[in-house]
Amino acid sequence: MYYRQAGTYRTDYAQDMRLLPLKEDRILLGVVLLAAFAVIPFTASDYWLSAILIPWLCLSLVALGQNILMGYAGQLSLGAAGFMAAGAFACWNFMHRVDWMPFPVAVFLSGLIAAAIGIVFGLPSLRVRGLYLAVATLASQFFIVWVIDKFGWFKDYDSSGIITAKDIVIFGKSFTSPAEMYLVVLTITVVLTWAAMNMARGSVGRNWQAVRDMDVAAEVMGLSLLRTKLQAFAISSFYCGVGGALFAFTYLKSVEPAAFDINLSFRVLFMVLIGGLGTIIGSFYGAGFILLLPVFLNIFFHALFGKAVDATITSALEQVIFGVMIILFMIYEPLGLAKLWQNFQERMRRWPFKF
Amino acid sequence: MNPEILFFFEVLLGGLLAGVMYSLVALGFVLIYKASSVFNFAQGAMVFFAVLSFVGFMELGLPFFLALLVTVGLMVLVGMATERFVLRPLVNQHEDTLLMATIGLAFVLEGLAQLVWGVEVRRLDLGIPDVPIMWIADATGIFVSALDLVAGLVAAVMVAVLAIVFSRTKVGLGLRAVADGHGAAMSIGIPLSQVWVFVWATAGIVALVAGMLWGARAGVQFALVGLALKALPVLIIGGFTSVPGVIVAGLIVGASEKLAEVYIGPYFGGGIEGWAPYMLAVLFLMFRPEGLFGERIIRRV
Amino acid sequence: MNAVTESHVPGVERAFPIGGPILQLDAISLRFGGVHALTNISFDIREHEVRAIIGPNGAGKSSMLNVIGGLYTPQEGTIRFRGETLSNMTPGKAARMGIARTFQNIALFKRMTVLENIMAGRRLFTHASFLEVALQLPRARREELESREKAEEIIEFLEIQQIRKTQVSRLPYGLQKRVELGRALAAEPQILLLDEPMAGMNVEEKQDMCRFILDVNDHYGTTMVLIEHDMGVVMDISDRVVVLDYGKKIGDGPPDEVRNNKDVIDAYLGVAH
Amino acid sequence: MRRLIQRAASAVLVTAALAASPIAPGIAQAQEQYMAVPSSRVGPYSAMGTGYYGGIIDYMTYVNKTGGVNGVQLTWAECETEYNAARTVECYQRLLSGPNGQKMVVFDTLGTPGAYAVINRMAEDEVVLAQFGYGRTDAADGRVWPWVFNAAGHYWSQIAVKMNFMAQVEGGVENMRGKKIVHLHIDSAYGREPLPAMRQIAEDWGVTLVEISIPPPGLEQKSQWLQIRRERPDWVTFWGAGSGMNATGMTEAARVGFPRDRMMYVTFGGAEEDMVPAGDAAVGTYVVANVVPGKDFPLVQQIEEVVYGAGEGNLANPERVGTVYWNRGVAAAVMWIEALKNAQAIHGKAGQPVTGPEFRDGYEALDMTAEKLAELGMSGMIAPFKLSCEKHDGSGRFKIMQWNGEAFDIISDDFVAAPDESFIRGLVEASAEKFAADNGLSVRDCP
Amino acid sequence: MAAEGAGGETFAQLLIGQADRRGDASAIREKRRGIWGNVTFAALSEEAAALSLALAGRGLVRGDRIAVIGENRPRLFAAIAATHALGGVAVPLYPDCGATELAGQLRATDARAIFAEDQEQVDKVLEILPDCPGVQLVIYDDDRGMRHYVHPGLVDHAHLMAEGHEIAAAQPDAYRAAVAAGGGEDEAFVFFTSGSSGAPRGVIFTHRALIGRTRAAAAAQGLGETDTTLAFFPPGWLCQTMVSYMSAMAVGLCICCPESLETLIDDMRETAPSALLTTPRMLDAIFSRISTRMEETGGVNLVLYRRALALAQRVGRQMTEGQAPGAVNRFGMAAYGALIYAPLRDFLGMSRLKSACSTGDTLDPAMQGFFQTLGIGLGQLYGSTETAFFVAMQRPGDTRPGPLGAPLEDMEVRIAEDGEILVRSDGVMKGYLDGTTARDAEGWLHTGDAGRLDEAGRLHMIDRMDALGRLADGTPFAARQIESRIRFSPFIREVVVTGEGRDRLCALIDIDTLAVGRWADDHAIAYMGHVDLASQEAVHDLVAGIVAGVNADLARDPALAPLQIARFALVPEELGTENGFLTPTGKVRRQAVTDRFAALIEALHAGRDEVVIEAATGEEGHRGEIALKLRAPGGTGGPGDRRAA
Repeated sequence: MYYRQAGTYRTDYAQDMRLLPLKEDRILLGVVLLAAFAVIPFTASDYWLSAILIPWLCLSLVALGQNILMGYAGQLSLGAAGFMAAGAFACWNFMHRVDWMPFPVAVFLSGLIAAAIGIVFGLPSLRVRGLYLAVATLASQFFIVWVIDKFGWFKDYDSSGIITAKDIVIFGKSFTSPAEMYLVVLTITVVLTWAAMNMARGSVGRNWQAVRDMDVAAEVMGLSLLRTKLQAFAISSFYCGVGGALFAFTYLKSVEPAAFDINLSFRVLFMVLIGGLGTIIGSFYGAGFILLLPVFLNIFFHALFGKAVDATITSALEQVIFGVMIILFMIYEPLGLAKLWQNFQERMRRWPFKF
Repeated sequence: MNPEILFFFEVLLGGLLAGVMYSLVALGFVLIYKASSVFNFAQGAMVFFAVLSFVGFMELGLPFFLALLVTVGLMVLVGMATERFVLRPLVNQHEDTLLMATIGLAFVLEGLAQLVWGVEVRRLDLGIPDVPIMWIADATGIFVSALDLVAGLVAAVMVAVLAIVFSRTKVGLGLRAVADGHGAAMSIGIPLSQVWVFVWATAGIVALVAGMLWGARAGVQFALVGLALKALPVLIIGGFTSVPGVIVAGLIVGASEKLAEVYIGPYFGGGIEGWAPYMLAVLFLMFRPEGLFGERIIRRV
Repeated sequence: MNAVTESHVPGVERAFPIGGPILQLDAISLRFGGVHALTNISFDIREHEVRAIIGPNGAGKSSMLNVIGGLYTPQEGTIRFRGETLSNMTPGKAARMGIARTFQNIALFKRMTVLENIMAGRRLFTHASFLEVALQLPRARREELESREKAEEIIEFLEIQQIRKTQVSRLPYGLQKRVELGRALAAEPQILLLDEPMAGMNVEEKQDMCRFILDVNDHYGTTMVLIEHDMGVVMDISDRVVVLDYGKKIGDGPPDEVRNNKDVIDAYLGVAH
Repeated sequence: MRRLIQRAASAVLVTAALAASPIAPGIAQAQEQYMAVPSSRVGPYSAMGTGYYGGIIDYMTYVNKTGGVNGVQLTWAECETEYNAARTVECYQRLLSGPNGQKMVVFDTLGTPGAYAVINRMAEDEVVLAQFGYGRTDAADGRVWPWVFNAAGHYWSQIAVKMNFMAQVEGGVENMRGKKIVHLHIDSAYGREPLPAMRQIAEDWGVTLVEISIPPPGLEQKSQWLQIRRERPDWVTFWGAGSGMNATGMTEAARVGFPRDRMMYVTFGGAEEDMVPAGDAAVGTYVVANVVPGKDFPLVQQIEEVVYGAGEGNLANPERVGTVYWNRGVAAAVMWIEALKNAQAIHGKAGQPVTGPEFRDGYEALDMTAEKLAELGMSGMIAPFKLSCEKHDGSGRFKIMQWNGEAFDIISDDFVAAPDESFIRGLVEASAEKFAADNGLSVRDCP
Repeated sequence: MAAEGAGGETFAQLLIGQADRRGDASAIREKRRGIWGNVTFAALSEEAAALSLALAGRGLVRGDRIAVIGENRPRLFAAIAATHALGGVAVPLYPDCGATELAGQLRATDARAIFAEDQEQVDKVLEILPDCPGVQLVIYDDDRGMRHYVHPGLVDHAHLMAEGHEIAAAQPDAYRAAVAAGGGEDEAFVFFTSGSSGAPRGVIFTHRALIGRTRAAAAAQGLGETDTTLAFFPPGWLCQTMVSYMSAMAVGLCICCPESLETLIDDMRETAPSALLTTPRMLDAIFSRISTRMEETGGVNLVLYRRALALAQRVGRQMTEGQAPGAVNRFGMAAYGALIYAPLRDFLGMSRLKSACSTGDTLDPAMQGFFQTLGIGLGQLYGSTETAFFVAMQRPGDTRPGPLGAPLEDMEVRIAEDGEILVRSDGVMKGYLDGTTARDAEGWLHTGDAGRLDEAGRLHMIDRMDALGRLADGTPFAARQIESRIRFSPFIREVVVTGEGRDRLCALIDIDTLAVGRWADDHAIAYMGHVDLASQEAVHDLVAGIVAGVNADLARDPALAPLQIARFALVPEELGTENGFLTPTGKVRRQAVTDRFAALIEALHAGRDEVVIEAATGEEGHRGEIALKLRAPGGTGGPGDRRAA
C-alpha cells in the first residue's frame, strides 16, 4: 500500500545493490533518522532519553555484534557481556589515563581491545561448534569479568571497586545531558550499523554465511575458515565492546564488573533470537523487546492493579507473561521480529494481496 | 599420614562429591537433549520449581512421601504441558528456536513458582545430617558429610535406574530410537509425543531429586536456578548425550575445580572456581570436540 | 557455401581442443583406518576434456574426487598439476589452483539466495578487506559489481533468472543442483569436479544437466571431471572414462572402449543393472 | 470480569500515556508527598527485597493512617528492579516524577550496584540517595557527597564492631594478637568493601587476616571451607549475598566442623531468610544488626495493629512482621519521614509537600536522640545518632545477635561501637577526599 | 504528435531520422542479467548500419526477403532494421513454429537469410535447411552452446557485426546511401496470419502503408516519443511489431523487452509501460490471477476488494446514466482508490498506462468493466493482419464495453449486404504472397468478419463470417460472443461453442488446471493432474454453475435470449499451442478442436451422458480410452460464479 513500485527499474547493478533499493524504504529511513536526530532530542523526556532510548541503542549495538557472530557466521556465543565489560573498562582506562582523549576515540579503541580479546576467545571455534562452542565462550565471559574484578589496575586501585564513569567530553565540549548523550550514542550507533549493513550484504557477510551454512563448501571455494571465523569474532567483539563502553558511560554511569554478568550475556542472546538471527534490523527489535517488554509489563501491571494486589505477585506474573510471550513468539514467528517486519513490508509491497 | 597429602585427598574427595551434585543437575539436560536435541534452558528453573513445590506441599501439611508423590505427579504434568504447548507446536523447528522456547519456559516456571509459593526462602530437612561422619573422621582425618554420601548414592541409583529404563523398557527403546532419528522412532511404533512426555517428566523428577539435595544444603530458593550454569561444563566434558559421561565429567569437574581453587586460586586472590571448569572444558574440547562420551562427529562430504 | 566463419577452424569440432594432461594422478592409495578406499590408482586428466569416473556404489569415486579436491590426503601417490608435483593438498590450495567442485549431497548455503550463493563463489576474486567493505571503499564496491556481473552472466547461462533472488532452500532439488554448478562456475575454474551431478534427477532434469555440462565445457573450455553412478548418461557426454571398483581402477579410455571392456562389464554393468 | 476488563483497558491507556509522555502534567495535590519505591521482589534477592520494601511501605501506610506527616498524606509508586543495576536506572528515571507530578525526593536502591549507577544523576536531579547500611562507604562524608546519606552504619564501622566483639569474646584487644581471622566473601566489590578498615585494624592488633573469596552464586563452597579447615582460623567473617550463599556458608562450616559461634555474618547475610534454610547448621552463628529485629518495640506492634489489623499490610506472609529485613525497612522509612518532618519545619512548610533540597536539609537535621526514639516507639531498635552537614552516616553501632535455631538472641545488651570511631571516620574522610581530588569534585565547606 | 517522427518514407529512413534528431533517447530497453539495458536510437542505427553492410557484403541485395525468428530482443529489432537499411523485406516468424511450418514459410517467402535467436532456433533451421535452398545465411545471436557448430552459412551476430564495422570503416557513406535509395512503395514486411481459420498466409506490406497505420494508431491513442511499451507477444504477430518496432521508428516509442516470459509480471511492474497491447486471453490470465490471489488472501483485504469493485460498478452505472455520484460515493472512490485501485494498478504495472488496447478476439464486457473499475482504460481494437489491425478502436476516455469504437481517420469502413465488414485505405496490405489481394473492384478489402456500424459510427463486430452459425431452426449465433462470456470465469481457460445446424448450443470447455487445482485444494478434493481434475464430479458442478450463470446473462439480453448452452463437456486434454489447438497468439483453432473432439461433440448434441474417447490418460503421454461425463448446466449461479457482482 505504502510502496509504489511500478516503474522503478534499475539500469545498473549499483542501483540494485544499494543499501535500500526501494525508494519508499529510503524515505522511511530518512524520516526515522530525521526524527531520531532532530526531533527526539528536543521533544523526548529525560526518562525516555536516558532510561529507554540510550540503553536500547547501546544494547542494540551489542545485539548487533552478537548477531554478526551468531546470526551471520553461525558461531553460537555466550560471551557478549564479557566483551562489553572489556570495552567498558578499556574505555574508562583510556579516558582515565589519557587526559586529552576524546570520548569517541576512546570508545573506538575500546572496541579494538574487545576485538583483540574476542580473537583469542574465538580460537576454540576452530574445533568446536554449536552448543559446545557456546559453553566454551562462557569461559570468556567468566574469565574476563574475573580478571577485571580481581586486578586492581583495571580500576586504578579504586577502593570501592565500582568506578564512576567519566563525563563524556569531545574536544572540550562535554556531553552530559540526556539529550546530548543520546546524540553521541545515536551517532555512533548509526555509523556502526551502516558499517554492519555494508559488511552483511557484501562479500564479508557472504563469507560468514557461507561458513555458517556449509563450511566444507566454503573451504572448497578457497575460504579460510580460520580467518573468517576469527574475523567474525573480532568484529562481533568490537561491536560488543563499543556497546559495553557506551552502556557503562551513558546509561549505568558506573563501571563495575558485576553489571556485565552472565545474565546480561543471556539477555543479549535472547535479543538476537527474538529479534531475528542474521538480520541487522532484528538486533534493534530484539534489544527493544527484551529490554522494554519487562518495563512495559511492570508499568502495565502497576497501572492495572495499583496497590490492590501484592506487588510480589504482579512481579512474578510479569515473568510468566514474558515467558509465555517468548514461547508464543517462537511458535508463531520463530524467525523473529525482523521476519514479522519483513512480512509486513512484503505485504505492503503486495497489498492488497497477502502472498 | 602427611597432613598435606591427607589434605589433598580431602580436597579431592570433596571435589568428587561436589561433582556428583553437579552431575545430578546435568543429568536432566542429557535426558532431554538425547531425546529431542533440545538444550533445555529451563532445567535450572525446573529444579527450582520442583523442589519449591515439594516444600510447598509439605508446608500445606502433606507428609514427606505424599508430598514427594504429589510433586512427582506435578512434574509429570509439567512434562505433559511442555510437550503439548511448547514442543508439539515447534516440532521440526530449528534448534535455536527450541532453545529459545525453553528460555521462555524457564521464565514461566520461575514466575509460576514464585507466584504460587511466594518468594520466601525455605528450609528443607531431609533428616540426613550434613555434618562430618565422625567415625570416618576419627579413622582417617577426612571429613565426609552424610548428605554427600547420600547424594552420591542417590546419583548412583538414579543412573542405574535410568540405565535399566533405557535398555529394558519399551519407552526406553523408543527413546534410544528417537536419539537415532525421529523417523526411526516412528517406525518402531512409539509416538514421539509419548517419548517426549516421558523424557520431560523424567527430567522433571531428576530435577526434583537434584533440587532436594541442593535445597537441603542451601535452602529452597531462587538461587537454585543458577545451578544450571554449574552443569554446563559437566555437559561439555561428558558430551550432551551420554548418561555415564555426565557422571564421570561431574567428578572430573568437581575434583579439578576444587583442586584448582585450593592450590592455584590463592595465587590470584581466589575465585577462579567460577571459570576454571569452563577453561577446563575448553581445553578438553580442543582435543575431543565431541566430549568424553559423545558421539564422534565425522565430517562427511 | 561461402559463409564458413573464421571463428571456427574447419574440421575441428571443439572450441577448446583437448590438450595435454593438466592433472596427473600417480599410484594414489587412500586408507581410512584399515579400510582401503583407493588402491594404487593412476590416471590423468587432459585439459578441456570431459572426464568421467564411474563405478558401482562404494567403488571409491567420491574418495577419488576428494583426493583431487584436497579434502582427503592420500597415504601414497603423487598428484601433479601441470607437471608440478603437489604435496600436502588442502581445499584452499586446490581452489587457488583453479579446481572447483560440486557435492553429491547438495552443499549450498541454504539461507542465502541464488545470487548470493553464486557471488559467494567469487571468493578468490574478492580481495577487499572487511574494513573496505564496511566503509564501502572503492575497491570493495568495484569488486562487488564485478562479482555481480559475473554472477549474472552465470545466471543467464544456467537459465535461472527468475529464481535469482529466491532463497536456495526453497528451490526444488534439480534447480539446487544447477545453482551449485553455478557457484562452482563463479570461481572461473580450470577444472570442475562434479560429484554425481545427476543423482536423484528425473529424465528431463538429467538432459538439462547434460546440456549444461557440455555447454560449460564448450563455452568456457573448463576441464570437467564428473562422477556418475548411472553409466548411460556419462557415456554420451564424456571424452574419456575411468572405471573404479572396490577402490581399484579396472578400466580407462574412451566410452566405447570402456563399454566393451570385459572387466567393466563383469564388475560394473552386470552388477548395477 | 467486566471491571477487570475496564481496569485492563484503563491500564493500557495509562501505559500508553506513560509511554507517550512520561511527564504527567498532573497538578500536585497540596497534601500529598510522593515517594519512590524501587523494589526487588523477584529473583535471587527477592526475600530481602520483599521484606525491606514491605517494611517501608507498611510504615508509610501506618503514617498515612495515623494522620500523615503533619497532615500530608504519602503517596508512592513502585518499580521492579530485579536487583539489577540496569533496571534500577530505568526505575530511577521512571519514578523520578510521580503520578501526581511531584518530583522524587528520596531513592533507596537496597543494593550497592544500583546505588552506584544512580549516584551521580541524583546529585544533578537533587534527590537524596538514602543508603541504609550499604552502598558507597565514603559517601558518609557529606562534604563530598551532599546528596548521599547512610543513616545506618556502613561496612567499615560494621567490621570494626565485629572485631571489637571478637576482642570482647577473646578477653580484650591484647588477646587478639596472633589470632587468625578469615574474611570469607563473595567475589565482588561488595565482598571486598570492608577490607580497607579490616586490614588496618588487623595490622594494628597483630591479627592475621586471610581473605578467601567465593565466586557467585556461591551454592558450592567446599574448596573455600577446606581452605579454612587448613588455615584453622579463630574467627570467620562472612560477607555473602543472597540467602543461598549465606545458608551454604553455615552448612559447609558444619561439614568441616568449624564452630558456628566463631562465625560473624554481615548485615546482608544475617536475616531469618539466611538462617532458616541452613537448619541446625545455623545454630550459634553471630550476626550484627543495625536495626534490631523482633516485635518487642511499640512501633512494630502499632504497625501490626493499625496496618495488618486493617488487612492493608504489604507482606504476603504477615508472620514476617518483626523480621530483620522488615524491621530494617521500617527503620529506613522512619528516617525518611523524620527528615520530611524536619524539612517541613525548617522551611516552614508544615502540612505541605517538600522538594528534594528541602528534604535534604531535613535529612541533615536528623537528630535521633534516645528520647526521640522512645517517642517513635523504637527504643533500642536502633542506636541514637545525629547527622550533620559533614556527617552523613548513622550511629555506626550494632547489636550482636546469635541464632538459636528459631530466632535471634540479642546477646549484647547495648549497641556495640567500633573500637575507635574517630579512626573509622578518618578513613572515610581520607577516602572521600581522595575521590574528590581524583574526580575534580569540590569539597563543600560545612559550617 | 506523430508528425514529429516524420522525415522518411521507409523505416530505415525513419531510424536515421530518429538517430539524428534524438540519438540518445532509448529505442529499446531490455532486461538482461537482472538490469535494464539501454539501446539508443543512435546505437540501433549504428548496429543496423554495420549489419546491413555485412549482409550486403555477403551478397544480399535490395528486395531480398530476410526472416527473423526469436523473441523480442534488441538484436532482433536490429536485424529488422538492418534488413530495412539494406532495402530488404523483413519476415518476422513465430519462434515456436514447428520445423515443417518454418520450412514452408521460408520457401513461401523465398527468404535468403534468416536471423535465428539461439541454439534452439538454429537447430530447427539447420534441420530444414536442405529443403530451403534459397536460404544462404543463418545468423545466430546467442552463441551459447554453439561453439562447436560447424556449418557453412552459419555465422554469429558478433562476427557479422565485425565484418560490417570493417566495411563501414572503408565505406562510411554506404549505409546512408543504401537507406536513401529506398522508397515508400518498397515492400517492408511479410507477416503470416495467425491461422485461426485455415492455414497461415503470408501478407505483404509496403513501408508507406505500415508507417501510415502506425502513426494513425499512435495518434488515436495519444502516444508520442515519451511513451514506453512492453513487447511480449511474438514479433511474428503484426500487431505486436506495430506496437514495438514500427512505433519506435515512426513515433519514437521506447520498447521494453522482458527478461523472459516467466518474469513477465515482474518486468511489467518494473517498467510500468504507458502503452500496452493485450489480448483477451492475457487479460483473462491477469484477471484470474488477481481473483485467485485475492481469494487466497481472504480476510479484510478480500472484503475491501469486493466492496471496492461493487462501488466502482455502482458509480460507473450512475455515470453512464448521467448522474453525478454523491459525496459519499466520491469519498468511497477516493478511499478505495488509495486502498485498492491504485495498489492493484501498481501491482500490475499499469499505473502509468495511457492506452491499453485489446485485440485478437472479442473482449467480454465484464472483463473490460473489471479493468475499468481499477481505473485502467482498456480499449478494444479491431483489425486483422491483412488490415494492419488498427481499423477501428476505442479511444482512451471512451472505452465503454460493447462497441469496438470508431474507425481510424485514414480508414473507410462499410458493411456489406451480407453483413461483412469492408475496409478501404492505403494502409492495408499490398497483397498475399500468392499474389491475391482480397480486394474487390472498388478497392474494398473483404475482412471476412461480420459486423455492424451504429448510429454514432462505432463499429460492432459479431464474429468471423464463417464462424457465424445458425441453429437448425435458423436462429443465428456468434459462438465467440458466448465463448468470451464463459471464458471470463477464472476457472475456464478455453471454450468452443458448437451448434451449427443443430437444435441447440453445446460447449467444449477446457478448465484452467491451476485455478481449478487451487480450488480443489481448498475444498479438500484430491486429484492427479489435468485429466483427473477434469473428471471430478465436483469440478463438473463448478463448471455447471458457471455455464448456468452465463445462460442467465444471455437470457437477460433480448438479442441473445434464445441462445442457451444446453450441454457441456470438459475436454480431457489441455488445449495448447504445442498440440496445435491454439495459435501462437493464443487463439483457439476451432477447426482443430472440432476435428479432434468430433465424437465428443456428436455425443453432446445427441444428449448422451457419457462418451468414451481416446485421449492421453496421464501426464506421461500414455494414451487410452477415457469415459467423459457430459453435463447440462445446473441452476442459475453457483459456487464458481465469480462475476464481479
